[in-house]
Amino acid sequence: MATLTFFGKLADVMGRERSLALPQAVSTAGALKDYLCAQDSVFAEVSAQSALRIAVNDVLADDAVAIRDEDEIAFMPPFSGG
Amino acid sequence: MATLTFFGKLADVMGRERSLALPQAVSTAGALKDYLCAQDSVFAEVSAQSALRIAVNDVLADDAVAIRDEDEIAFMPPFSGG
Amino acid sequence: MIDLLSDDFDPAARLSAFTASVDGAGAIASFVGLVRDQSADARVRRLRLDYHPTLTRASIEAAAQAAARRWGLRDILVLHRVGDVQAGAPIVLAATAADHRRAAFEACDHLMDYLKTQAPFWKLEITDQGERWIEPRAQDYKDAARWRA
Amino acid sequence: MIDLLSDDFDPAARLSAFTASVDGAGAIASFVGLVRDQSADARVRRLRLDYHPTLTRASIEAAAQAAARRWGLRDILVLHRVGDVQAGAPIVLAATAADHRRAAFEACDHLMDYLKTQAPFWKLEITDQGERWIEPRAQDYKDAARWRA
Repeated sequence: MATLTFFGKLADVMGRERSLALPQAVSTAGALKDYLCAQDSVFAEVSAQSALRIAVNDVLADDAVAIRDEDEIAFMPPFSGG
Repeated sequence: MATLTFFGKLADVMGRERSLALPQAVSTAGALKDYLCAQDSVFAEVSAQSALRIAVNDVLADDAVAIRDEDEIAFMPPFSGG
Repeated sequence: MIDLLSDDFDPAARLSAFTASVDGAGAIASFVGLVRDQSADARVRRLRLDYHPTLTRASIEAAAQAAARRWGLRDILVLHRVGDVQAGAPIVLAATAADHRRAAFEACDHLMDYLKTQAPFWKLEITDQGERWIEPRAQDYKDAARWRA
Repeated sequence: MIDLLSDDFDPAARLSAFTASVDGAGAIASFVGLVRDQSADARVRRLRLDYHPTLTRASIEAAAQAAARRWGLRDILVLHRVGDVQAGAPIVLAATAADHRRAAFEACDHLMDYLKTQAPFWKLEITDQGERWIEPRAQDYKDAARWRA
Protein backbone atom coordinates (compact mmCIF):
# COMPACT_ATOMS: atom_id res chain seq x y z
CA MET A 1 0.00 0.00 0.00
CA ALA A 2 1.18 3.51 -0.82
CA THR A 3 0.51 6.33 1.64
CA LEU A 4 -1.03 9.43 0.12
CA THR A 5 -0.89 12.67 2.10
CA PHE A 6 -2.67 15.93 1.38
CA PHE A 7 -1.97 19.47 2.50
CA GLY A 8 -3.64 22.86 2.61
CA LYS A 9 -7.02 22.93 0.94
CA LEU A 10 -6.46 19.40 -0.35
CA ALA A 11 -6.42 18.16 3.24
CA ASP A 12 -9.82 19.80 3.73
CA VAL A 13 -11.36 17.77 0.92
CA MET A 14 -9.31 14.56 0.96
CA GLY A 15 -8.35 14.22 4.63
CA ARG A 16 -4.71 14.25 5.70
CA GLU A 17 -3.82 10.69 4.74
CA ARG A 18 -5.09 7.78 2.74
CA SER A 19 -3.74 4.33 1.95
CA LEU A 20 -3.96 3.10 -1.60
CA ALA A 21 -2.91 -0.07 -3.35
CA LEU A 22 -1.46 1.43 -6.52
CA PRO A 23 -3.21 0.11 -9.63
CA GLN A 24 -0.91 -1.63 -12.11
CA ALA A 25 -1.09 1.24 -14.58
CA VAL A 26 -0.14 3.88 -12.00
CA SER A 27 3.66 3.84 -12.01
CA THR A 28 4.55 7.54 -11.87
CA ALA A 29 3.61 10.50 -9.69
CA GLY A 30 1.82 12.11 -12.63
CA ALA A 31 -0.16 8.97 -13.36
CA LEU A 32 -1.26 8.86 -9.71
CA LYS A 33 -2.42 12.45 -9.92
CA ASP A 34 -4.44 11.66 -13.07
CA TYR A 35 -5.86 8.58 -11.36
CA LEU A 36 -7.00 10.65 -8.36
CA CYS A 37 -8.53 13.26 -10.66
CA ALA A 38 -10.52 10.54 -12.38
CA GLN A 39 -11.61 9.00 -9.08
CA ASP A 40 -12.47 12.14 -7.18
CA SER A 41 -14.13 15.18 -8.68
CA VAL A 42 -13.17 17.42 -5.76
CA PHE A 43 -9.50 16.49 -6.13
CA ALA A 44 -9.84 17.14 -9.86
CA GLU A 45 -11.34 20.54 -9.16
CA VAL A 46 -8.51 21.63 -6.85
CA SER A 47 -5.94 20.25 -9.28
CA ALA A 48 -7.51 22.25 -12.10
CA GLN A 49 -7.42 25.48 -10.09
CA SER A 50 -3.70 25.50 -9.58
CA ALA A 51 -0.72 23.28 -10.34
CA LEU A 52 -0.19 20.76 -7.54
CA ARG A 53 3.29 20.02 -6.26
CA ILE A 54 4.17 16.41 -5.47
CA ALA A 55 6.72 14.99 -3.05
CA VAL A 56 7.71 11.32 -3.04
CA ASN A 57 9.17 10.13 0.25
CA ASP A 58 9.71 13.71 1.39
CA VAL A 59 11.50 14.82 -1.77
CA LEU A 60 9.92 17.20 -4.27
CA ALA A 61 9.29 15.27 -7.47
CA ASP A 62 8.02 15.94 -10.93
CA ASP A 63 5.28 14.01 -12.66
CA ALA A 64 7.71 11.59 -14.32
CA VAL A 65 9.11 10.23 -11.05
CA ALA A 66 8.44 6.51 -10.57
CA ILE A 67 6.36 5.44 -7.59
CA ARG A 68 5.51 2.08 -6.07
CA ASP A 69 3.66 0.64 -3.13
CA GLU A 70 5.41 1.50 0.18
CA ASP A 71 6.06 5.05 -1.08
CA GLU A 72 4.64 8.08 0.63
CA ILE A 73 3.30 10.54 -1.91
CA ALA A 74 2.36 14.07 -0.85
CA PHE A 75 0.01 16.27 -2.88
CA MET A 76 0.43 19.95 -2.23
CA PRO A 77 -1.38 23.06 -3.50
CA PRO A 78 0.72 26.20 -4.19
CA PHE A 79 2.87 27.16 -1.22
CA SER A 80 1.96 30.24 0.74
CA GLY A 81 3.98 31.08 3.80
CA GLY A 82 5.53 34.13 5.41
CA MET B 1 30.64 88.82 13.91
CA ALA B 2 29.68 85.65 12.06
CA THR B 3 29.96 82.30 13.82
CA LEU B 4 31.84 79.64 11.89
CA THR B 5 31.44 76.02 12.96
CA PHE B 6 33.42 73.00 11.80
CA PHE B 7 32.63 69.29 11.87
CA GLY B 8 34.35 65.96 11.45
CA LYS B 9 37.97 66.24 10.47
CA LEU B 10 37.56 69.99 10.00
CA ALA B 11 36.83 70.32 13.72
CA ASP B 12 40.13 68.55 14.40
CA VAL B 13 42.09 71.18 12.50
CA MET B 14 39.98 74.33 12.97
CA GLY B 15 38.37 73.78 16.34
CA ARG B 16 34.58 73.55 16.68
CA GLU B 17 33.77 77.23 16.49
CA ARG B 18 35.31 80.55 15.54
CA SER B 19 34.03 84.08 15.39
CA LEU B 20 34.87 86.15 12.37
CA ALA B 21 34.06 89.69 11.28
CA LEU B 22 33.24 89.05 7.65
CA PRO B 23 35.47 91.07 5.30
CA GLN B 24 33.60 93.41 2.96
CA ALA B 25 34.32 91.23 -0.07
CA VAL B 26 33.00 88.04 1.56
CA SER B 27 29.25 88.11 0.87
CA THR B 28 28.47 84.51 -0.08
CA ALA B 29 29.09 81.08 1.44
CA GLY B 30 31.43 80.22 -1.42
CA ALA B 31 33.41 83.44 -0.98
CA LEU B 32 33.83 82.62 2.72
CA LYS B 33 35.11 79.17 1.84
CA ASP B 34 37.64 80.68 -0.58
CA TYR B 35 38.64 83.21 2.07
CA LEU B 36 39.28 80.45 4.62
CA CYS B 37 41.28 78.45 2.07
CA ALA B 38 43.47 81.49 1.46
CA GLN B 39 43.89 82.17 5.18
CA ASP B 40 44.47 78.64 6.37
CA SER B 41 46.47 76.02 4.52
CA VAL B 42 45.06 73.15 6.59
CA PHE B 43 41.48 74.19 5.77
CA ALA B 44 42.52 74.47 2.13
CA GLU B 45 43.96 70.97 2.23
CA VAL B 46 40.80 69.38 3.66
CA SER B 47 38.68 71.38 1.21
CA ALA B 48 40.79 70.11 -1.68
CA GLN B 49 40.44 66.48 -0.57
CA SER B 50 36.67 66.39 -0.78
CA ALA B 51 33.84 68.79 -1.50
CA LEU B 52 32.72 70.54 1.68
CA ARG B 53 29.03 71.01 2.44
CA ILE B 54 27.94 74.32 3.91
CA ALA B 55 24.95 75.15 6.09
CA VAL B 56 23.88 78.71 6.82
CA ASN B 57 21.81 79.10 9.97
CA ASP B 58 21.18 75.35 10.09
CA VAL B 59 20.01 75.08 6.48
CA LEU B 60 22.09 73.35 3.80
CA ALA B 61 23.24 76.00 1.36
CA ASP B 62 25.15 76.19 -1.89
CA ASP B 63 28.08 78.46 -2.55
CA ALA B 64 25.92 81.24 -3.98
CA VAL B 65 23.91 81.78 -0.80
CA ALA B 66 24.38 85.26 0.69
CA ILE B 67 25.85 85.54 4.18
CA ARG B 68 26.33 88.41 6.62
CA ASP B 69 27.58 89.05 10.09
CA GLU B 70 25.28 87.43 12.72
CA ASP B 71 24.96 84.32 10.53
CA GLU B 72 26.14 80.91 11.69
CA ILE B 73 27.98 79.13 8.91
CA ALA B 74 28.81 75.43 9.22
CA PHE B 75 31.55 73.75 7.18
CA MET B 76 31.12 70.02 6.81
CA PRO B 77 33.22 67.29 5.18
CA PRO B 78 31.38 64.46 3.36
CA PHE B 79 28.75 62.85 5.55
CA SER B 80 29.38 59.35 6.84
CA GLY B 81 26.85 57.80 9.20
CA GLY B 82 25.12 54.48 9.72
CA MET C 1 18.84 28.48 13.17
CA ILE C 2 15.61 27.38 11.55
CA ASP C 3 12.57 26.52 13.62
CA LEU C 4 8.85 25.91 13.21
CA LEU C 5 6.93 27.06 16.26
CA SER C 6 3.52 25.85 17.39
CA ASP C 7 3.10 28.68 19.89
CA ASP C 8 3.40 32.44 19.96
CA PHE C 9 6.91 33.80 20.20
CA ASP C 10 8.57 37.11 21.01
CA PRO C 11 10.46 38.32 17.91
CA ALA C 12 12.43 40.94 19.84
CA ALA C 13 13.71 38.43 22.39
CA ARG C 14 14.68 35.98 19.67
CA LEU C 15 16.35 38.70 17.64
CA SER C 16 18.22 39.84 20.72
CA ALA C 17 19.57 36.34 21.33
CA PHE C 18 20.50 36.04 17.65
CA THR C 19 22.36 39.36 17.71
CA ALA C 20 24.24 38.37 20.87
CA SER C 21 25.26 35.05 19.32
CA VAL C 22 26.74 36.56 16.16
CA ASP C 23 30.11 37.88 17.12
CA GLY C 24 31.79 40.39 14.84
CA ALA C 25 28.97 40.99 12.36
CA GLY C 26 28.55 44.61 11.31
CA ALA C 27 25.03 44.31 9.94
CA ILE C 28 21.87 42.55 11.02
CA ALA C 29 18.75 42.85 8.88
CA SER C 30 15.48 41.41 10.04
CA PHE C 31 11.87 41.11 9.10
CA VAL C 32 8.85 40.38 11.26
CA GLY C 33 5.58 39.43 9.60
CA LEU C 34 2.40 39.85 11.62
CA VAL C 35 -1.09 38.60 10.92
CA ARG C 36 -3.06 41.55 9.61
CA ASP C 37 -6.56 41.94 11.02
CA GLN C 38 -8.02 43.09 7.72
CA SER C 39 -8.21 41.17 4.48
CA ALA C 40 -9.79 42.52 1.29
CA ASP C 41 -13.35 42.34 2.55
CA ALA C 42 -13.43 40.84 6.01
CA ARG C 43 -12.12 41.08 9.55
CA VAL C 44 -9.45 38.43 10.08
CA ARG C 45 -9.64 36.50 13.33
CA ARG C 46 -6.65 34.25 12.78
CA LEU C 47 -4.60 32.29 10.28
CA ARG C 48 -4.10 28.54 10.36
CA LEU C 49 -0.73 27.44 8.99
CA ASP C 50 -0.53 23.96 7.54
CA TYR C 51 2.92 22.50 6.82
CA HIS C 52 4.62 19.28 5.80
CA PRO C 53 6.10 17.29 8.72
CA THR C 54 9.58 16.97 7.18
CA LEU C 55 9.70 18.81 3.86
CA THR C 56 8.92 22.27 5.24
CA ARG C 57 11.85 22.45 7.61
CA ALA C 58 14.23 20.73 5.17
CA SER C 59 13.27 23.16 2.40
CA ILE C 60 13.85 26.21 4.57
CA GLU C 61 17.18 24.83 5.75
CA ALA C 62 18.31 24.29 2.17
CA ALA C 63 17.23 27.81 1.21
CA ALA C 64 19.01 29.29 4.24
CA GLN C 65 22.23 27.45 3.42
CA ALA C 66 22.08 28.60 -0.19
CA ALA C 67 21.53 32.20 0.95
CA ALA C 68 24.40 31.97 3.44
CA ARG C 69 26.73 30.92 0.62
CA ARG C 70 25.42 33.40 -1.92
CA TRP C 71 25.69 36.43 0.38
CA GLY C 72 28.53 35.28 2.62
CA LEU C 73 26.37 35.48 5.74
CA ARG C 74 27.65 34.86 9.21
CA ASP C 75 24.34 33.46 10.40
CA ILE C 76 20.64 33.17 9.63
CA LEU C 77 17.57 32.94 11.85
CA VAL C 78 14.20 31.86 10.50
CA LEU C 79 11.32 31.26 12.88
CA HIS C 80 7.95 30.46 11.34
CA ARG C 81 4.69 29.79 13.13
CA VAL C 82 2.56 26.76 12.32
CA GLY C 83 -0.95 26.06 13.56
CA ASP C 84 -3.28 28.86 14.61
CA VAL C 85 -1.92 32.41 14.72
CA GLN C 86 -4.20 35.16 16.02
CA ALA C 87 -4.60 38.50 14.25
CA GLY C 88 -1.83 40.85 15.38
CA ALA C 89 0.54 38.02 16.35
CA PRO C 90 3.91 37.37 14.69
CA ILE C 91 3.88 34.70 12.02
CA VAL C 92 7.50 34.87 10.86
CA LEU C 93 10.87 36.28 11.85
CA ALA C 94 13.78 36.21 9.41
CA ALA C 95 17.14 37.69 10.35
CA THR C 96 20.51 37.73 8.61
CA ALA C 97 23.93 38.68 9.97
CA ALA C 98 26.67 39.83 7.61
CA ASP C 99 29.74 42.01 7.50
CA HIS C 100 28.02 44.70 5.46
CA ARG C 101 24.50 45.98 5.13
CA ARG C 102 23.75 45.18 1.49
CA ALA C 103 24.40 41.46 1.97
CA ALA C 104 22.26 41.40 5.11
CA PHE C 105 19.38 43.29 3.48
CA GLU C 106 19.34 41.34 0.23
CA ALA C 107 19.56 37.96 1.91
CA CYS C 108 16.74 38.80 4.32
CA ASP C 109 14.57 40.18 1.52
CA HIS C 110 15.27 37.05 -0.52
CA LEU C 111 14.43 34.69 2.35
CA MET C 112 11.07 36.38 2.82
CA ASP C 113 10.28 36.08 -0.89
CA TYR C 114 11.27 32.44 -0.64
CA LEU C 115 9.02 31.81 2.37
CA LYS C 116 6.07 33.47 0.64
CA THR C 117 6.10 31.29 -2.46
CA GLN C 118 8.55 28.40 -2.23
CA ALA C 119 8.37 27.01 1.30
CA PRO C 120 5.76 24.30 1.93
CA PHE C 121 3.22 26.25 4.00
CA TRP C 122 -0.48 26.69 3.42
CA LYS C 123 -2.43 29.54 4.97
CA LEU C 124 -6.09 29.34 5.88
CA GLU C 125 -7.54 32.75 6.66
CA ILE C 126 -10.32 32.60 9.23
CA THR C 127 -12.48 35.73 9.17
CA ASP C 128 -15.83 36.90 10.47
CA GLN C 129 -17.13 36.11 6.95
CA GLY C 130 -15.82 32.54 6.82
CA GLU C 131 -12.63 30.79 5.82
CA ARG C 132 -10.51 30.74 2.69
CA TRP C 133 -7.17 29.27 1.64
CA ILE C 134 -4.72 31.94 0.58
CA GLU C 135 -2.49 31.62 -2.45
CA PRO C 136 0.42 33.95 -3.22
CA ARG C 137 -0.41 37.06 -5.24
CA ALA C 138 1.11 37.51 -8.70
CA GLN C 139 3.35 40.14 -7.09
CA ASP C 140 4.73 37.54 -4.68
CA TYR C 141 5.84 35.31 -7.54
CA LYS C 142 7.31 38.33 -9.31
CA ASP C 143 9.22 39.28 -6.17
CA ALA C 144 10.60 35.76 -5.82
CA ALA C 145 11.71 35.74 -9.47
CA ARG C 146 14.04 38.69 -8.80
CA TRP C 147 16.54 36.35 -7.14
CA ARG C 148 17.13 33.91 -9.96
CA ALA C 149 20.87 33.92 -10.35
CA MET D 1 10.48 58.38 16.06
CA ILE D 2 13.94 59.77 15.38
CA ASP D 3 16.53 60.04 18.11
CA LEU D 4 20.24 60.65 18.54
CA LEU D 5 21.62 58.77 21.52
CA SER D 6 24.74 59.61 23.52
CA ASP D 7 24.76 56.25 25.29
CA ASP D 8 24.56 52.60 24.39
CA PHE D 9 21.08 51.28 23.65
CA ASP D 10 19.39 47.91 23.34
CA PRO D 11 18.13 47.54 19.74
CA ALA D 12 15.92 44.56 20.60
CA ALA D 13 14.14 46.40 23.41
CA ARG D 14 13.62 49.46 21.22
CA LEU D 15 12.39 47.34 18.34
CA SER D 16 10.03 45.51 20.67
CA ALA D 17 8.52 48.82 21.84
CA PHE D 18 8.25 50.01 18.24
CA THR D 19 6.49 46.81 17.17
CA ALA D 20 4.05 47.05 20.07
CA SER D 21 3.23 50.67 19.21
CA VAL D 22 2.39 50.00 15.57
CA ASP D 23 -1.07 48.58 15.56
CA GLY D 24 -2.25 46.72 12.48
CA ALA D 25 0.98 46.67 10.46
CA GLY D 26 1.66 43.40 8.69
CA ALA D 27 5.37 43.94 8.08
CA ILE D 28 8.24 45.31 10.11
CA ALA D 29 11.69 45.47 8.55
CA SER D 30 14.66 46.51 10.59
CA PHE D 31 18.37 46.96 10.42
CA VAL D 32 20.95 47.07 13.19
CA GLY D 33 24.45 48.33 12.44
CA LEU D 34 27.21 47.38 14.84
CA VAL D 35 30.74 48.71 15.09
CA ARG D 36 32.99 46.11 13.50
CA ASP D 37 36.18 45.35 15.38
CA GLN D 38 38.25 45.00 12.22
CA SER D 39 38.96 47.65 9.63
CA ALA D 40 41.13 47.07 6.56
CA ASP D 41 44.41 46.90 8.42
CA ALA D 42 43.83 47.52 12.11
CA ARG D 43 41.91 46.44 15.18
CA VAL D 44 39.12 48.93 15.86
CA ARG D 45 38.65 50.01 19.46
CA ARG D 46 35.77 52.39 18.94
CA LEU D 47 34.16 54.93 16.64
CA ARG D 48 33.56 58.54 17.54
CA LEU D 49 30.46 60.00 15.87
CA ASP D 50 30.42 63.74 15.31
CA TYR D 51 27.13 65.40 14.35
CA HIS D 52 25.53 68.80 13.86
CA PRO D 53 23.50 70.04 16.85
CA THR D 54 20.36 70.79 14.83
CA LEU D 55 20.88 69.81 11.20
CA THR D 56 21.50 66.13 11.82
CA ARG D 57 18.18 65.41 13.50
CA ALA D 58 16.26 67.73 11.16
CA SER D 59 17.76 66.03 8.10
CA ILE D 60 16.88 62.55 9.31
CA GLU D 61 13.36 63.67 10.18
CA ALA D 62 12.88 65.09 6.69
CA ALA D 63 14.21 61.88 5.12
CA ALA D 64 11.95 59.75 7.32
CA GLN D 65 8.89 61.81 6.41
CA ALA D 66 9.72 61.55 2.71
CA ALA D 67 10.15 57.77 3.04
CA ALA D 68 6.87 57.47 4.94
CA ARG D 69 5.06 59.20 2.09
CA ARG D 70 6.87 57.36 -0.71
CA TRP D 71 6.27 53.88 0.72
CA GLY D 72 3.05 54.53 2.64
CA LEU D 73 4.61 53.53 5.93
CA ARG D 74 2.72 53.33 9.17
CA ASP D 75 5.71 54.34 11.24
CA ILE D 76 9.49 54.72 11.25
CA LEU D 77 12.08 54.35 13.97
CA VAL D 78 15.62 55.65 13.55
CA LEU D 79 18.01 55.59 16.49
CA HIS D 80 21.58 56.67 15.83
CA ARG D 81 24.45 56.83 18.28
CA VAL D 82 26.61 59.92 18.64
CA GLY D 83 29.82 60.24 20.63
CA ASP D 84 32.00 57.23 21.36
CA VAL D 85 30.74 53.78 20.36
CA GLN D 86 32.80 50.75 21.36
CA ALA D 87 33.59 47.94 18.92
CA GLY D 88 30.74 45.44 18.94
CA ALA D 89 28.16 47.98 20.12
CA PRO D 90 25.11 49.08 18.08
CA ILE D 91 25.55 52.31 16.19
CA VAL D 92 22.21 52.50 14.39
CA LEU D 93 18.76 50.96 14.38
CA ALA D 94 16.33 51.67 11.55
CA ALA D 95 12.89 50.09 11.48
CA THR D 96 9.89 50.54 9.21
CA ALA D 97 6.32 49.37 9.64
CA ALA D 98 4.08 48.87 6.62
CA ASP D 99 1.11 46.87 5.45
CA HIS D 100 3.24 44.71 3.17
CA ARG D 101 6.79 43.48 3.19
CA ARG D 102 8.17 45.12 0.04
CA ALA D 103 7.35 48.61 1.28
CA ALA D 104 8.88 47.87 4.68
CA PHE D 105 12.06 46.37 3.18
CA GLU D 106 12.65 49.04 0.56
CA ALA D 107 12.04 51.92 2.92
CA CYS D 108 14.39 50.45 5.54
CA ASP D 109 17.08 49.75 2.94
CA HIS D 110 16.68 53.29 1.59
CA LEU D 111 16.93 54.87 5.05
CA MET D 112 20.19 53.04 5.71
CA ASP D 113 21.62 54.22 2.39
CA TYR D 114 20.52 57.73 3.32
CA LEU D 115 22.17 57.55 6.74
CA LYS D 116 25.43 56.30 5.23
CA THR D 117 25.90 59.18 2.79
CA GLN D 118 23.38 61.98 3.28
CA ALA D 119 22.88 62.47 7.00
CA PRO D 120 25.27 64.89 8.73
CA PHE D 121 27.44 62.46 10.69
CA TRP D 122 31.19 62.10 10.71
CA LYS D 123 32.90 58.92 11.85
CA LEU D 124 36.33 58.83 13.43
CA GLU D 125 37.71 55.31 13.61
CA ILE D 126 39.97 54.79 16.61
CA THR D 127 42.18 51.73 16.19
CA ASP D 128 45.29 50.22 17.74
CA GLN D 129 47.18 51.80 14.81
CA GLY D 130 45.81 55.33 15.33
CA GLU D 131 42.80 57.33 14.22
CA ARG D 132 41.27 58.19 10.86
CA TRP D 133 38.16 59.92 9.60
CA ILE D 134 36.01 57.61 7.50
CA GLU D 135 34.35 58.70 4.28
CA PRO D 136 31.69 56.68 2.48
CA ARG D 137 32.95 54.12 -0.03
CA ALA D 138 32.10 54.53 -3.73
CA GLN D 139 29.67 51.64 -3.22
CA ASP D 140 27.81 53.62 -0.54
CA TYR D 141 27.17 56.48 -2.96
CA LYS D 142 26.12 54.00 -5.64
CA ASP D 143 23.71 52.35 -3.20
CA ALA D 144 22.20 55.72 -2.29
CA ALA D 145 21.77 56.63 -5.97
CA ARG D 146 19.43 53.65 -6.45
CA TRP D 147 16.60 55.56 -4.79
CA ARG D 148 16.49 58.63 -7.00
CA ALA D 149 12.87 58.77 -8.07
